[in-house]
Amino acid sequence: MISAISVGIGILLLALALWTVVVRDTFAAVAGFIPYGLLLTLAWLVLRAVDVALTEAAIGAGLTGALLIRAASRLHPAEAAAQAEAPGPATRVAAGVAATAVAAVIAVCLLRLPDPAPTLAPEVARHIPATGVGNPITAVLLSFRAIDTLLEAIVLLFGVVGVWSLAPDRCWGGRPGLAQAVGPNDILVYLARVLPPIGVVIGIYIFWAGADHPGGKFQGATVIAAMWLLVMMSGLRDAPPVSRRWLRVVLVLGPAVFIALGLLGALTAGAFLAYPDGWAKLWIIVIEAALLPSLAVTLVLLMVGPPQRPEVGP
Amino acid sequence: MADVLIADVLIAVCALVLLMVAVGLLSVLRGPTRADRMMAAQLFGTGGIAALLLVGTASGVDSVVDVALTLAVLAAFASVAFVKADRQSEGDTANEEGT
Amino acid sequence: MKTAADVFTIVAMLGGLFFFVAGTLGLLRFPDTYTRLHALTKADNLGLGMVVVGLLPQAGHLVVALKLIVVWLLVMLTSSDVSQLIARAARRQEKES
Amino acid sequence: MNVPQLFGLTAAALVGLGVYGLIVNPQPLRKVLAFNLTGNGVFLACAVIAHRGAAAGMSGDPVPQALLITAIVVSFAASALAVGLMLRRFAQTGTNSLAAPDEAAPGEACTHAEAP
Repeated sequence: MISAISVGIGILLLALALWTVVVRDTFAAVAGFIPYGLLLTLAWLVLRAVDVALTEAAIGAGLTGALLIRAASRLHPAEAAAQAEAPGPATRVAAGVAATAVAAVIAVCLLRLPDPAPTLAPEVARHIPATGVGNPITAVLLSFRAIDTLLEAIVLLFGVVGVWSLAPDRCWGGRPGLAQAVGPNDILVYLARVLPPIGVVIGIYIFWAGADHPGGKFQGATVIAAMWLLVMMSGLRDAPPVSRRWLRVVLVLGPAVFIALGLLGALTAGAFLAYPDGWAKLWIIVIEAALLPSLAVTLVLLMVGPPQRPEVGP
Repeated sequence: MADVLIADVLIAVCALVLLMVAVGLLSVLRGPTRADRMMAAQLFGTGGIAALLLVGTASGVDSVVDVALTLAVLAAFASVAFVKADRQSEGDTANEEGT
Repeated sequence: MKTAADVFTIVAMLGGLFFFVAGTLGLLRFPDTYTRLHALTKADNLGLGMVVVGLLPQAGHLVVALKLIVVWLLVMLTSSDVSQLIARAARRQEKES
Repeated sequence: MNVPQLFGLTAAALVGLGVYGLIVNPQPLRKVLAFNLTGNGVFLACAVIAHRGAAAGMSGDPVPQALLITAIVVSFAASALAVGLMLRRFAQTGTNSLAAPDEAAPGEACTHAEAP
């Protein structure tokens, strides 16, 4: 039965992907991309990757959709000119041949995966008691492959630096995004007053559940970031100027704590990011708790874009 | 064996809900207006969550409720971004009457 | 007991399906953006509600059941707000063209 | 055909569609979309491999699953940076085209001198 539903999900997924590639209008393509992200969440669930489904639900279906929709609306005036540049039939045929070749090679590889499949699950199962956490994914992210997570947090930070570096000189240090003005009786203001308290609780719950059940800092941080963005979009609170010290402290807090504890591990346990015996769970919780606000702020800043308004006056 | 039966019923219902959502998407994505197209996200916000809960419960994944909670909080987010960007590109937030 | 719960689930699921079918029919048949929005946000929300009600007896824990209800309440809150927002956006676009 | 094979084929098709869209669509935002499709295809392949690795009472190999979570977050960051570049360029030059500057935006300063 579950394979019957998989066929449906696969077909719908491909149909939406095809829509986003072939439809003429960019906005229509993006509008198709949002349900596509939600459908991917279903696909991860069918493949029994619940943690991944949670991440996709938060980032793929929530933040990415909002990011692209906003961009498509802003870039709408340039749409007609861009459409005129569509390549001729020769390029299309060549691209089709190239794409089919790539897809065919990958399909053959994926159909001929070795049997029995190589897996690290028994290894993880053997060593997970040493970490003190119950969710194997959290154990991998913060203990067995902690270096990946550390580098990821730093990559996200570089992403923010990259976005900020797009600011015009006169706006540097100012507030990101456009000024929001919304009437006090707007329904959006109502939503931005009611939803964030609930959303923040759910975000923290998902973060906390990550120790033993699907969840964790990325998913929790995304929900919290989305709530903050909602408040900003409603005009209730403006985006903070990027020159604020507290903002920058929160941004680097997570990676800094991560690196500091990693170095401490080098002193006490003999290797960078090694955890001393019996302390693993506490260290993991400290790192996760430090990463949560950093990730939330990082995601918000990636979403709102570079500073666009000078600090004093327009 | 009742559990197996119920699991099959849930999967079947899920398939039908997905079918309905797919047919709805077909109609909504064609437009003609951008607001019509934005309904696609809304459609999946409800139908998608229903399908998610059904598949998850049928395959015995308890934490599917957490995924559904995340989706429920965030499903509206893209639509809000659309409405905001739309207003800004028109630049007429002033004559928006509040009701 | 178990059978009664299962029968309840099946009945509620059928009700949910009915509303999803009605919502999709509305999307296909209604003439303009506003009526389609109406069909979508009202019927589909009821469909989700019936599905959630049907899943309640199948939820293993009380906590899971409570979370299921929270999911439905959240979807009702956000989708009713968003339908208003989209309707206003549609009216604004209509005025311009 | 079982579930991993099915999603394996879907993954391959997604990568193919992404490559096609990346080449054919002229708008930069569409290229970001297409690139995301390709990325999702790769993620799906990764999830298939994780699914096949189910052992020791786990529903899948947790290592590729953890990598997937990292990958999804990083690909969002990459998309955000790309969108930021696009919007900034549009605000600066009023164009959103990837064509050579002398045909797309005549007002743009060209680095090379006029043809002799």
